[in-house]
Amino acid sequence: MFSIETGSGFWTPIVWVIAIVVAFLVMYIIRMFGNKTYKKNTEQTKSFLSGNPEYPKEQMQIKASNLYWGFTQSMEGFYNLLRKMHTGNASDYVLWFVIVLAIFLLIEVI
Amino acid sequence: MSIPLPEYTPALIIAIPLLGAFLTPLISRINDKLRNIFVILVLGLNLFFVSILAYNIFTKSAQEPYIMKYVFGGSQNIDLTLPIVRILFEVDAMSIFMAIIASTLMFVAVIYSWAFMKENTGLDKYYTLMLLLTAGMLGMMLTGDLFNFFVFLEITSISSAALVAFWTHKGESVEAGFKYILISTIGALFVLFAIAILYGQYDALNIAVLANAIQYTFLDKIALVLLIVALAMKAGIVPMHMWLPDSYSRAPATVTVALVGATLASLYGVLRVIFTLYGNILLDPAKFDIPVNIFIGWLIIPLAVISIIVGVMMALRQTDFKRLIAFAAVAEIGYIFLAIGTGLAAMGTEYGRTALEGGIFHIINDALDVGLLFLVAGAIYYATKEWSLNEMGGLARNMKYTTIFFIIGLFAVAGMPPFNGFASKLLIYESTFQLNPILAIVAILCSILLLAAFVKVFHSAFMGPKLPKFKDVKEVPKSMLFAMGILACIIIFFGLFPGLVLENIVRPAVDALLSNAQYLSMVLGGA
Amino acid sequence: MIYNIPYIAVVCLILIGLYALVYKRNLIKMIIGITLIQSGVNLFLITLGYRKGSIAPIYTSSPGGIMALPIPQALTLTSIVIGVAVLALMLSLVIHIYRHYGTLDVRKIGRLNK
Amino acid sequence: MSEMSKIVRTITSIAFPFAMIYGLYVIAHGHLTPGGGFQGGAIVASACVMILVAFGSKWTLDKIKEKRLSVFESIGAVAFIGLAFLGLIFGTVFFNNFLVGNEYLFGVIPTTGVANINTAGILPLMNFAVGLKVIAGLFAIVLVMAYATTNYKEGKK
Repeated sequence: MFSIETGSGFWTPIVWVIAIVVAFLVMYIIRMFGNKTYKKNTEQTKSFLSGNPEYPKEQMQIKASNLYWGFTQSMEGFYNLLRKMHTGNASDYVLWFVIVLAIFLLIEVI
Repeated sequence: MSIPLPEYTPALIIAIPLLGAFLTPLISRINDKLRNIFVILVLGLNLFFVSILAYNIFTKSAQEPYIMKYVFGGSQNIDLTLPIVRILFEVDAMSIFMAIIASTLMFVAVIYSWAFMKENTGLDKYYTLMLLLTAGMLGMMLTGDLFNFFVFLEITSISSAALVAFWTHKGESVEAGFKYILISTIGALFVLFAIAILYGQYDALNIAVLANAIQYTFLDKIALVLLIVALAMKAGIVPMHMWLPDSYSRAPATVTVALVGATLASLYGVLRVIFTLYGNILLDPAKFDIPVNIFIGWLIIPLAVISIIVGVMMALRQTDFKRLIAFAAVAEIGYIFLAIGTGLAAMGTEYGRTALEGGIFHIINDALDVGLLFLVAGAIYYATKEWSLNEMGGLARNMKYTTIFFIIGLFAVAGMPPFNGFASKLLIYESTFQLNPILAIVAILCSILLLAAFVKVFHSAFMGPKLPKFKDVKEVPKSMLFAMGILACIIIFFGLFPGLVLENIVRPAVDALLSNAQYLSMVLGGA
Repeated sequence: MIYNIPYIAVVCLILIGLYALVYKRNLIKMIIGITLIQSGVNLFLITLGYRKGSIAPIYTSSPGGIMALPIPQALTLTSIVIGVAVLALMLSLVIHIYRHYGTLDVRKIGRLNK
Repeated sequence: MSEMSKIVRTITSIAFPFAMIYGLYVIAHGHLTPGGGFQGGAIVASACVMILVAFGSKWTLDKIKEKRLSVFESIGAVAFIGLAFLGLIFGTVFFNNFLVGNEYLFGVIPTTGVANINTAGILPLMNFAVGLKVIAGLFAIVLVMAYATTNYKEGKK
């Protein structure tokens, strides 16, 4: 009921759920050892940026297009290829269909 | 044990949404609220009939494959081997499996539309098209006649294209709708061409009769390629996937959920063509020099791998929320096709069967996960009127429930362990590893990248400081939360009880696909 | 040979239609391309139902003799009906596209290209 | 679309009834001769479009509202599906031709080679339903398109 066999292994979500519950318990216990001097609405809660002033909220938010900058930069060539592929032109969509159809027909008939 | 149902239930499943579709404009002249209730009732009734029928078929096909046959407009006992033309519905475990997905998605979409589409005008046409789309999808899944399949395919395309372009005040929506109808029509016309080739040779349109007679001649090969390529294009396989992000991202969120169902209906068409229509050829590979199943399997696998890679890589650098999910959906379709290809190439072995089980399990998981994510994207659009991730931030502070639903969808779609996506992906990984380790490695790597793509969404939309411009953003209305909740509950249920789902729903469907001889004998009768 | 001419015409029509779809930039011309493919497929279906020396399948005061099988004709009619719906939808979408973009050039309307 | 010249309008007024009658004939004899609901409906709709072209969209829109047409369209579709459901009720099978055998309404079983309009059961009724839907639907499409293009030009000026 819970587990599935994959032929060479098996998967039981209940074990995983128990593991997650245990992990949360451990986390909670560690958290209990934390410092109890934390007070809300005091200087303590303000973020500390090595003494620099805090920017306005809009500038603190990292934009989605800046995330994974290194990854996209290193895959530049592949992404250029993909960008060339996605022209947004309806004729090209049909052209791709014709190309795939032609390749499949050639392989299949031979 | 099965629940007694009238024997005309398959016809009712199509007829109820059709009748509802044409009554909707008349009812909407009376009252708008009444119309919404009416549409929800119609789809609820439909879901009820589909579920009961599914229960019956799954229990009956636990021992051996069972097919429910329904002949339209005449006597139920006919000899199909004579050149008689009758429209038949042949409902086996696979078709009803897909029908459950389609009707659940449509039901959820209609509940969600109550609040989501409230401010739009012309909603009578919207609901009419939604019901027509339901009828078209269910027709594609239940029919046993190839030409009828084409007709329902066109009904699905036309109604969904009109729905994609429903926000006609936005140029991009109309553009996406035009691209969608262009691609769908070309696909459907080539499907019709292939059907005509088969009809010209064997003088029959019924799938079982054709499958019984098929010889795999030169023309049959052409028809097979035309059917697979055209239907795969409608299912959104790279490099013929470009229409998919366009139309998914610019349609209203409810329509996108319906489109997921329409895409999977085309995928069902591919499965039906390969495993049933050409099933006799595939199961008898000794007839030819190269075994046909390995040949077709290895034709599909490269396309599937390219789909996974391109879908994931494009998803990583998207900044438009719905477009990102759409590319993830392309990758998910790639996983399903990878499983189908592996199942074909390794037909007859133990892991080939495991691959097919994983693929078919992944169909339902894909529909649920991607559907939930699109609904979340729609909720964010409803609250902020923004598509772009660059403009969002800190929404978790105002939209708690939506955030929870997004986290569930994120983990499920990326295949994180206790959720349903992992169970099906594990089956796919294990079986592809035995066919070729490289395929499994690519699949696992891309799954991790998919998680990365959604973590990016999570970070940029939900985390971060509360932005001043979203100060007044509120949680979305209850009907939308309820619709998302239904999908989230099913996802968690499937995640916790994968064995139950696999045993009772997926296995009968796989059996139905693989046991071609029983299919033919049960439909053709007599023999 | 003479009986193969319809099939050659079918292939020609479909190829011309695909050519128009791929190389023509005007949306209306692309729709014409779709219609050409549709005509090709319809012609193919109708040709399959042809039988030499047969008469139209109408029972009313028929002179007798072999009748052509009406199934391909019925299929063609259904396909034509669907074609009308598709054509109407596409043309109305083109009207909307022209309103929003002010052009019918397929390269200029491709805004969804990231 | 603007109004055309007086000659065109006069000829249209003369030709319109003939086209109309021909279309209705094709619908009514759908079960006996080639044609039927869709074909006849298309003929009637083209007759209506002829009026639209000759008299201009403004004049036509004053006479016929698009909303009323869509009601007729729905009625046609509901009648079609309703007949199929009646087959389920009277004959236990969806789309059953339950009218065959009665002598009053299209129920006569025909003898070969003789044209008799009172035959074919529910087929003529379905033809009427489809005809109604096609007339209303096609005319509504062309009407809306004409309206859209007119509006666009006026907006530009």
